[in-house]
Amino acid sequence: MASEMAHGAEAGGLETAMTHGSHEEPHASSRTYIAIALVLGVLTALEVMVFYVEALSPVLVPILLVLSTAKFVLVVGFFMHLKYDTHILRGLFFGPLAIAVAIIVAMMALYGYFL
Amino acid sequence: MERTSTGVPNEKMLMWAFIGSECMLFGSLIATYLAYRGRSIVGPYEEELLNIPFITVTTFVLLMSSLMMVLALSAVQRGDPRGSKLFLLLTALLGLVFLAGQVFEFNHFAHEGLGLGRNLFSGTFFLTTGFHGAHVTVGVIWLLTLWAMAMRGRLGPEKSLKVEVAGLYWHFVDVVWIVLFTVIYLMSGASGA
Amino acid sequence: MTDGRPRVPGHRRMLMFAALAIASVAAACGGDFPQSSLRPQSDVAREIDSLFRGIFWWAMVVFVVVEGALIVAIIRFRERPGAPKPRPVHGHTLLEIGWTLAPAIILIFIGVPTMITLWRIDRPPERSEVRVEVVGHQWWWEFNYPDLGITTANELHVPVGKTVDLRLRSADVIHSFWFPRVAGKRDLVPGRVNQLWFTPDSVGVYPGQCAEFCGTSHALMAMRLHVEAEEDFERWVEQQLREAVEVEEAGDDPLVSAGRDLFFGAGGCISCHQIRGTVAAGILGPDLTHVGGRGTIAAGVLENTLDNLASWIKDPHDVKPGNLMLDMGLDDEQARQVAAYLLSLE
Amino acid sequence: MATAEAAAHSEGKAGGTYAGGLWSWITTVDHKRIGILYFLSGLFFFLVGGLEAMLIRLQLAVPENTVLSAEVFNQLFTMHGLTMVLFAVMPMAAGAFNYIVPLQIGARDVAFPRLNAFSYWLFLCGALLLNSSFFFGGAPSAGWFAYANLTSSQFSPGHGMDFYVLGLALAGAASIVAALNFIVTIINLRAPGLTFMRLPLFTWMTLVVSFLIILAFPPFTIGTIFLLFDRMFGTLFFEPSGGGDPVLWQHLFWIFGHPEVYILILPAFGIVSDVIPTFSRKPLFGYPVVVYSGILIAFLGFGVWAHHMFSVGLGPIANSAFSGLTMLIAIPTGVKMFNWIATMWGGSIRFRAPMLFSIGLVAMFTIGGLSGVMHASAPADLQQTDTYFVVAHLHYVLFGGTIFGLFAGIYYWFPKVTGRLLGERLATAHFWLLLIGMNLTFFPMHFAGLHGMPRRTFTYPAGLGFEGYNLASTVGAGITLLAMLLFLLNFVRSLRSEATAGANPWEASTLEWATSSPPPVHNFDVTPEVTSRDPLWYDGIALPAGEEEFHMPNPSYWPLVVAGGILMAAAGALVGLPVALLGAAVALAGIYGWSFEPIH
Ligand code: HEA
Ligand code: HEA
Ligand code: HEC
Ligand code: CUA
Ligand SMILES: [Cu+2]
Repeated sequence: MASEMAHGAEAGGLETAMTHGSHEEPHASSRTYIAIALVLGVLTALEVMVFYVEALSPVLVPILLVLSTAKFVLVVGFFMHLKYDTHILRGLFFGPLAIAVAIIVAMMALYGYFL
Repeated sequence: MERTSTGVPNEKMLMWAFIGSECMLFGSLIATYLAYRGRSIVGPYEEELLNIPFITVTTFVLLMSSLMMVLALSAVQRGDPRGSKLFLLLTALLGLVFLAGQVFEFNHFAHEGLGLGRNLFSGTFFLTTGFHGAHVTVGVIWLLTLWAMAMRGRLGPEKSLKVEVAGLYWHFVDVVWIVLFTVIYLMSGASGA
Repeated sequence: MTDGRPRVPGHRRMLMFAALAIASVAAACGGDFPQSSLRPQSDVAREIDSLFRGIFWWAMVVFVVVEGALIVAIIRFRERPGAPKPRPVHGHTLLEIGWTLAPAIILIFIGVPTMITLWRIDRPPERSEVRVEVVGHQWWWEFNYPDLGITTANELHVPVGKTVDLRLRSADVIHSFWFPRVAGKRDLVPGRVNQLWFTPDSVGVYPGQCAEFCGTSHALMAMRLHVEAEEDFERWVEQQLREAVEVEEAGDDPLVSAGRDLFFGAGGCISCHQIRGTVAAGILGPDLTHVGGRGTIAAGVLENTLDNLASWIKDPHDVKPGNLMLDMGLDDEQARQVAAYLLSLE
Repeated sequence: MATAEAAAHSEGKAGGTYAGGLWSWITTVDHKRIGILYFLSGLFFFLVGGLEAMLIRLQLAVPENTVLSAEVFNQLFTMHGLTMVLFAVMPMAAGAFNYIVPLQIGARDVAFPRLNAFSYWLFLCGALLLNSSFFFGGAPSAGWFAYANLTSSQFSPGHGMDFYVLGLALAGAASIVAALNFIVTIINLRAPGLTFMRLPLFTWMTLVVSFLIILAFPPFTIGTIFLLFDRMFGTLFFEPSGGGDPVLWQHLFWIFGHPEVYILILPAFGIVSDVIPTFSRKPLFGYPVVVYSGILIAFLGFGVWAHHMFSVGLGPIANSAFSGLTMLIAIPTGVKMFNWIATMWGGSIRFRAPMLFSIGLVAMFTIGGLSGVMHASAPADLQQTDTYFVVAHLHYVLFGGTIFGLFAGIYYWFPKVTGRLLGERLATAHFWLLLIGMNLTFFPMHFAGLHGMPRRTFTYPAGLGFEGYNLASTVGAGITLLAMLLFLLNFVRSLRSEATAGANPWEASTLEWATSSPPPVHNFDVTPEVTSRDPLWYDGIALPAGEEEFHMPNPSYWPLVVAGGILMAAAGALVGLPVALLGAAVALAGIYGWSFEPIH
């Protein structure tokens, strides 16, 4: 889905791109942004639904993890534009994020979550 | 615009590096929240307090403010002063609505007997969401400053980097809330240790 | 910056007594280092010691190789007049792989014994023969034997050859329980209960000490371990189980009876101390039921003599800065009387 | 080489000279001046920390000494640790980052000059705030890692811990801001052709350390804020009676604390990686390996924190995981050692002061590293933790490693900064005295520790066998002090000597030596183009002809205003809400003044 959207942005051909004196890929169009916002809204609604569905409670956590990760990636990738930016910025964000997540998981282990 | 080795403007790189640092800040808060989940020894407990429908609404508000933010950026880049002003203001206003929701929620909890030092839930909850709220507050002030610049016609396309950097910050604050909303509210049922 | 209290030459004199006491312990069984982790006297301590010695020798190997290479390099390749310009070597893949692998292999030789020992000593003991609950206080130790119904302070008695199983907790801040001769440290953390065990294998008296900074007098939070032959231990248990009055009635020394009156009356001691079999039931300080039978007082800091007891009672902060026992304002004479009474509580 | 022309150029350029006077230092945004400020502040606090250490050693010279009271002693070792780590080593390293890194990458300044000034002033405010506690009822006295719940308002009722929290919050924020600046500077302002794999090792390690700083400090900040709330607003984070876990503090602290020790050592590793090739007249052996091992050390450094907590009782699973991960770090560190020795191998070694200290680092750090591996073995550490064995380990890595590395840097770059060389004879004497002094001070501590001497004890009884070791340590400390006095003498004398060093006195290979000593305000008249890793050795530099347009940033006092406002806000937490609000207002006003001030 993500790649389709990027494609849509190019096809839309809206030249919103701003050049900072350097080569930069085209930004997504307003329409894409609205579409993404819609998806985000839907994912949020799904999350809340899952929360209320009794039958899903055993798999609540995995589902929530998947859904919120999807939201996370959408915002970071499109709104924050990381999908189009240089790999240095991606490293700058995902490196620290990975360490932070690893530490959260380690702390959960230390406080008895996975026993 | 200064020449840079990577082609990425300095300000933008600074913001991304800062966001990396913020990952550890909120990571520590979340780690603590999880470590202490379910360990309060006196009530009121989180299950009794957290109001999912209410917070879903404010979450949605914050998500929409993120949308306004990208629209604002794209308006500034396009050189569309009307759009710039409108969307910047909307972003800030939605942020304010979110904050109002938080103030309301905190007040409500306090009324239910959840003082700051009541139990472990209160401390971890108020500090984690409070830190996020403080970030939103800074963001709102920043956005309003930009809006004021736009109102005085001082925010043309050549200044779009300022808006882009503020936008990165704002979206990150939104992303943090995506995580907090899931971890604190939606996973409250799935108690840990 | 000292809080107005007079500086204490007395403090020094007092410690000398403890020093003498320790020295005598040293002479008895520890050589020159009575508190040394390198003189193990239990299964656990021996295991740690041999693990450490293994690591030590591997470290020596690395040390000799690195320092040796360094010395050879700086001697052989020092600047000499007329020497040709050095060749610009940029690296050597095989060498890099070699000196990555060599340490890795050494680490296996260090890591595997480490894991084996760790999994042996960091789990509950196979047998649990003497159970003791240890409670850390600022700055003294409380020992309860739940199976025997004994409570004492600062001096831990255990029978030789039996596995001692300790449950450690704290009444205030974090302390760390450490008798180097018989086991490594284990912290006493408020809100948690920790476990530590060891099987002492030789009779003797071993000094130990708090090993986590716990406030002003952390340095003076010592203790003693009495590892005793089975019969001696049983005799000690019997003694401890008696209530104090029985012992105390035996003596009617005027000094003692004056001291008793002070202790239960004007001295105010009973607000903090317990003497089983009497009205004294305080819990803030150590149980004094059999304090006369201890070798040391004030957490291993003073040898238990009349003079020392008297100085302690007269001015506890002189001996131990900041400690939580109140100065009850007794004069020299009164302090001696109370001390005499306490010494009678064997 | 290119330098003579560069120097000649700078004469004619507008803005090529510094304004004088105190005000010009206060408002400076020039990376070189800020570097000097950082360094001198660090040196000052090194002396303060050293003085504290001397008092500690005085008290411990003989058993049952009464020179210091227990309360004062406990404050002294706490402040000694904090001062050395955060206010001596870090700022001295930051001084070198500031002065040298822009030169090494051929930049005119850092990416954000005013932010840079702000970092410095905020750091200074933090340092002064913490140290002022001595005059307001006593310094913190719970050790530099300040384990909860000894730090609660119940067990530390004075204001010492409040100063700890606030002072370190400021210093931490300052470090983060500075590190962000350096990340951007190094990634973005490299001269043309200066690819990542051509960066000097010191610049590389600055980059790595900057990442460590921005990632390690936040958990500590969070921990201190929890503590602040516990103390001031009655939260229960570390309060056992309310279900809080004091061990959580230990986790948060050491998630910061362990990477912090690599923050302290990696700059020193960077320095010796530049110094050893220069004085061996050979390029660094295994450059990529040395770079990658530095990155790996930093990365692994985030996964080993609980090796400071082996006695806490985390259980065998956690203990073996942290034990094993810790041991792994020996591998990349060893690789560095071996590559340095290989760099010397086949070289033509000149034993000038920077080289002496670098060799000293290799020799001494190895000892500290090996005792580190002994700690890493969890069961063995149960006997070592919280004894003088740890004190020995930490000083071998910190003194034998970091301080030696920093001195190598001081001797190496002093001519670049001042145009003057430090006297070589005094330098040699300094080196040997320091080497002897530190070994005599810290080697006996291994034995004291293994024989059962706990650390952080204001006194110890005679009869346990500690007397000899402690006396030796104290004598050693005296020798160290003497060595340091020689250094100070040399420093002052050389400052007064004639500037004869020239652009490249050591015939080194990296870019900072391509400009005059001291460099002009704008560093390079023309931005150099680099075509190799050792540009000054193997024809790796090109200076494009012609004039270049550039603007140097204006001086600004706003950074100081903002830092001062933040200091006031922090002090307000102790003094009262009005002060705090006023401080916040000043800071905010400062930020606006700053934002709308023209840069050029
Ligand atoms: C510059 C700072 C610095 C550095 C670089 C290190 C490096 C290391 N440290 Fe150290 N450490 C401290 C500063 C530092 N430390 C401080 C300040 C404390 C005390 C904090 C306090 O409690 O106050 C401490 C405490 C400390 C502890 C806790 C002790 C305790 O309190 O119980 C441990 C435990 O594992 C440890 C381990 C290590 C290890 C394994 C390394 C490794 O990185 C070392 C690796 C290096 C080598 C091993 C040498 C070179 C390698 C070779 C030549 C290859 C071959 C080697 C082998 C095969 C072994 N350190
Ligand atoms: C970079 C870090 C660093 C450095 C360089 C040092 C340097 C020294 N340290 Fe430090 N030390 C620590 C970091 C460091 N230390 C840490 C982190 C702790 C743990 C703290 C804790 O437990 O919380 C510690 C603890 C510590 C202890 C243990 C205290 C205890 O547990 O009770 C001791 C004891 O001897 C000690 C001694 C020394 C000595 C003698 C020096 C000397 O080598 C210092 C030499 C320096 C100088 C001599 C400076 C020059 C001074 C002058 C020229 C004086 C003149 C100046 C004026 C008149 C202003 N240190
Ligand atoms: C405020 C409470 C308090 C009062 C009152 C008090 N004590 Fe104590 N006492 C303590 C504490 C706490 C200790 C442990 C001190 C330490 O070692 O750090 C102690 C220790 C002792 C010890 C050493 C015990 C041992 O086994 O090491 C003796 C003996 C003693 N007290 C006697 C007395 C006498 C006699 C009085 C009355 C004159 C008295 N105490 C009054 C609190 C009190
Ligand atoms: Cu108890 Cu230190
Ligand atoms: Cu560590």
